[in-house]
Amino acid sequence: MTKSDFTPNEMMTIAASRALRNEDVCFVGIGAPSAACNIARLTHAPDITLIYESGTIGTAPDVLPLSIGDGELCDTALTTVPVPEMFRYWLQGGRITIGFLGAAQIDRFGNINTTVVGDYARPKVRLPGGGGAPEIASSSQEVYITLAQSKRAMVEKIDFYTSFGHGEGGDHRKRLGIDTKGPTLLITDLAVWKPDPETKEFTVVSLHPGATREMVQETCGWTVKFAEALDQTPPPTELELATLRDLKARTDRAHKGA
Amino acid sequence: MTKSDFTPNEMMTIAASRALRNEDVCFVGIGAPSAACNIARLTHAPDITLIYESGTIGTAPDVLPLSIGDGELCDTALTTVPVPEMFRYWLQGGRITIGFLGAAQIDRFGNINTTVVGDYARPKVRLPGGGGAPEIASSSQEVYITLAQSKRAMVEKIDFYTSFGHGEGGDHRKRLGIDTKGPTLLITDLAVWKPDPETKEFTVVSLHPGATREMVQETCGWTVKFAEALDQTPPPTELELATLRDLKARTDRAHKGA
Amino acid sequence: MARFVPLPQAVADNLKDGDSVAFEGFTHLIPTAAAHEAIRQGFRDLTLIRMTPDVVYDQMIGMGMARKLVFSYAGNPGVGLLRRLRDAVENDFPRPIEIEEHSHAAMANAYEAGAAGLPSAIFRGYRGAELAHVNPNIKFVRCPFTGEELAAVPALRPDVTFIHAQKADRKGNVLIEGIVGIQKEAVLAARRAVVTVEEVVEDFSGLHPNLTILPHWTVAAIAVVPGGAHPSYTHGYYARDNAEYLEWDRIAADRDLFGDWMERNVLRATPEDFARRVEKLRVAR
Amino acid sequence: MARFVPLPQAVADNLKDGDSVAFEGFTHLIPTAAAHEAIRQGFRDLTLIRMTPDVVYDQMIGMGMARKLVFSYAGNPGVGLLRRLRDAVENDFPRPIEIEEHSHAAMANAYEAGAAGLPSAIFRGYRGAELAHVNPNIKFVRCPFTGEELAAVPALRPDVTFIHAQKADRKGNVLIEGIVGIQKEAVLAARRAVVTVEEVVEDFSGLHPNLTILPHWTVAAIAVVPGGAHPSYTHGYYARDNAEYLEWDRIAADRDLFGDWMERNVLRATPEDFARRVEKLRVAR
Repeated sequence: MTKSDFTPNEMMTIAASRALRNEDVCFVGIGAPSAACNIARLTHAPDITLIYESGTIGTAPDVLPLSIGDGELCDTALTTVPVPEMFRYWLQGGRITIGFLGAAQIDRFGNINTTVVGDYARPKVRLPGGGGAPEIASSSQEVYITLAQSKRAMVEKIDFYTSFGHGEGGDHRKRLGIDTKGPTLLITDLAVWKPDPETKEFTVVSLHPGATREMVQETCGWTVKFAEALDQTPPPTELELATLRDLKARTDRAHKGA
Repeated sequence: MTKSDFTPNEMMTIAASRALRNEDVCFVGIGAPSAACNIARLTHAPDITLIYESGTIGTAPDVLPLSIGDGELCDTALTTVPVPEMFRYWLQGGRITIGFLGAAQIDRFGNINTTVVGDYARPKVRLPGGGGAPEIASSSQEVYITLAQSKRAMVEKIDFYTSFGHGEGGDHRKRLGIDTKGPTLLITDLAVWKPDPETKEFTVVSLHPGATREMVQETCGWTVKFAEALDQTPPPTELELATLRDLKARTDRAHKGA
Repeated sequence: MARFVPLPQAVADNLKDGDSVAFEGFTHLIPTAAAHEAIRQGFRDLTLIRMTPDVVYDQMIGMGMARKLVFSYAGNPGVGLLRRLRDAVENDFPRPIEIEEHSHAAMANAYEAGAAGLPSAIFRGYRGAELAHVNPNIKFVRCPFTGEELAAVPALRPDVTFIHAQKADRKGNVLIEGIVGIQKEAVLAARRAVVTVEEVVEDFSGLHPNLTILPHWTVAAIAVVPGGAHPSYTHGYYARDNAEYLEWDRIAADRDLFGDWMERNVLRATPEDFARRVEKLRVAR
Repeated sequence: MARFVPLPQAVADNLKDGDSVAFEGFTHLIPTAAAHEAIRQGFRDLTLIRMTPDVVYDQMIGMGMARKLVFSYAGNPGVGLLRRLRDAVENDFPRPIEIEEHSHAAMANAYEAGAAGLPSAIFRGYRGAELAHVNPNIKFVRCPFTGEELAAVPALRPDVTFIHAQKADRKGNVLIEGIVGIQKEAVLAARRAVVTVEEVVEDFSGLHPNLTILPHWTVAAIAVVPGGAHPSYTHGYYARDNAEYLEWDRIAADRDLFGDWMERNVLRATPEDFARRVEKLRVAR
């Protein structure tokens, strides 16, 4: 990678934040999605509605939460609702414009595994499980996914379909009666990917500064498709980078202080 | 009726209030049931939990509400819940020990009509309808009913089964898969009635002071059964009567004041 | 996204002839001003939805605006029957009205299912109740685990829901206190929601964050109408006008008296009249 | 009717070997003290139920108390995997554990159905999700009105639910603030409920009446255990002990280290130790 003033992880978070609009109602997964959503809120989308599955609606945390139920989320929320209401009225009710997920394993069609490595009945590694993801993936109007690339994470075939993306591609969602769009954006530490309009296979549409086609392919378990007109992701602006680093610094101080 | 220091209506309310225990969780209908429940609370059952279908739990109104949603009910409640929660968690959840209903029409098996007089599609009189009563009648552990006797109200055959009591009697509830007790007590302005253990027909078990068998029969549309050992309802105590009259006077003042 | 607009515009922009519409309120917070505005604008062929249709629905039905009524208890709370509704059901005056009648439990579950984006609600209800025989929208399904038979009703999804609330903040978030009723569900179940409020505040700081709150993006339009629930009440603002409910029984009993009253108090009135009507009912805050 | 009793008695009176039990809390208000007391009393063959089993369930599973786990997300929040659970699932150590796995939506709906007295919950879920193929307690039913296929799961009805809350009043009514999670439903779904609280107050006057409140007659026993949620937090009382969650990852990674830690911090500890553990985490009130 060429020398740069920002890390691939910072670029990933910032590229993900740019995809969010001021009008979005975003169901936020913990980790990378949470950072991206809050950077969006602190830069170009101050009125974005961030929802965490613990029940906090319209939250504006000063530091990133360690878990989906930190007190900071409730303290800064417009309102906090019971968990059944969150899943019934707000997610299943179709009010979430963007469900923002991370992934332990993902395939080229945006199907996600966070359940097991190996066989379900006798797993090699028992992962935490789906949590809110199976219904976030089917009930959100669109799904964004973000993760750092690795051959362990981006695989030809996932071990377990925790959350359904585009299945085997094409109109597989429609055939299952799922009428939401599913994964429409994948942001890694190297590139921005979008599904092919027909096959729904995730295709690289933009390389981050310093990233090459080879780097993308070397860290991905399937044969990568690249868009014909491949863009370069604009590097982080000074504001974006300062905002992200301030947030991380505040977060580190707060969590060490506890 | 013999001359007395209290009215039949007062006797009805007080007799009804006596049936309630301190431990009861009572779903309160408006009108006569509401007065009886609050007299119980103000005399022998200070810790009784009164619930109104507007969502108020553990309410202790200083004056009787005109409607099931008066502000007084909320002001004095332990908590107020949304209406869907009231019907799902508290009524359907089986937590109500006594559902206390009034009636426009009732038959000998405690079936209630508050829907129409005449044919449903082309009624002679369109009544308000069931409201909460159909499920109060089936989900409360027991049902108490109170109404003033008249041939118009106590009929051989009701025009519409708004709320199911004992149906055609016997084990009719059980045959429909209803496992709650249904109507176990009927308090009128003349008598206390209980269902026959076998037939479930309401049977007079106690006459109020001044009331006679003839008076009961004359104001009832079916041939009345009387228990072999017919009790006399104890007259109101001074405390009961003073409490009821104070409550009514406070209520009148409050509602005129508005 | 909530827009703050005058009530006539909020109604004109969101309601149209033939719509299914809920003006919800459970004794508390009945959106009377919004209903009166709808009467002035003269909509026709509405399907009126409400658990507890009371005076304002009696008025709309008496004015011939309703093709159908979906409800679970139609009464003048604490007073008696609704006489304009009776005239419509018993005598087809001023026009016939179709009735879809439920229990409270069914309506509450149906709104809840609408808010939850489900096609129907499943609950333990209507056992032995005759409504199940006269309303084809009551069906029964079996629990796939226990075999128990449970009642099912279609979710309620009004084209428009109108509610009245205490406060909006400047962003258009809406806050309800006191008896919260079915209003949150009625708003979330609707395609469009219009809220009248007593006042607009800077923000909700200092108020408890677990109150019933509707985010601004769940509401189409907000109109500020102090007193807009009269003769119903607004917890913390003004008391219920019990005398008006009693008086309605007399007015609605006579077709001509009704017409005169509507002419004077609704057709020739404005949203601004509501503030005056609640002056004597104001509570200490 | 709620009885105020010491924690050891509250646990002994309400939990028994073989029970299905939920110690619920959604990051906030995790009933750690109650779980530790259950560990000290050495119950066996429990079916542990929880949406988000975390450190306390890792501890109970590591101690061999659980026959089965019903859950939707098993992780150390903000840290990673649960290593004692992994050892049980992957290596049958210290005993095999049966897994019934759901999504959050399914568990939330199943608790809700339990609270509502229904045999099952019906919702739009599990579409394309492989859990539906490995969990026989996930079925599908058809909406009787639209024909849409919907997911169904059995209602959750724990024998006992334990929760932690901020306050009880002298009558035994219980109040929860902040992130309210699934606790109200978990209590109402259970046959018996035990609540640990930070403190007992005279009454709830001055607090908002629409807060999450459980009437005293929904609770079997209340034990006062200040700090009883540590290392989780209690909104308004003390903050989350993030360092403890990070440290757990190291402890749980090693069977011997785990055993030593449990001996020192749980088996030889008391409910009274919790107050000391949260001293440095107290928040201004």
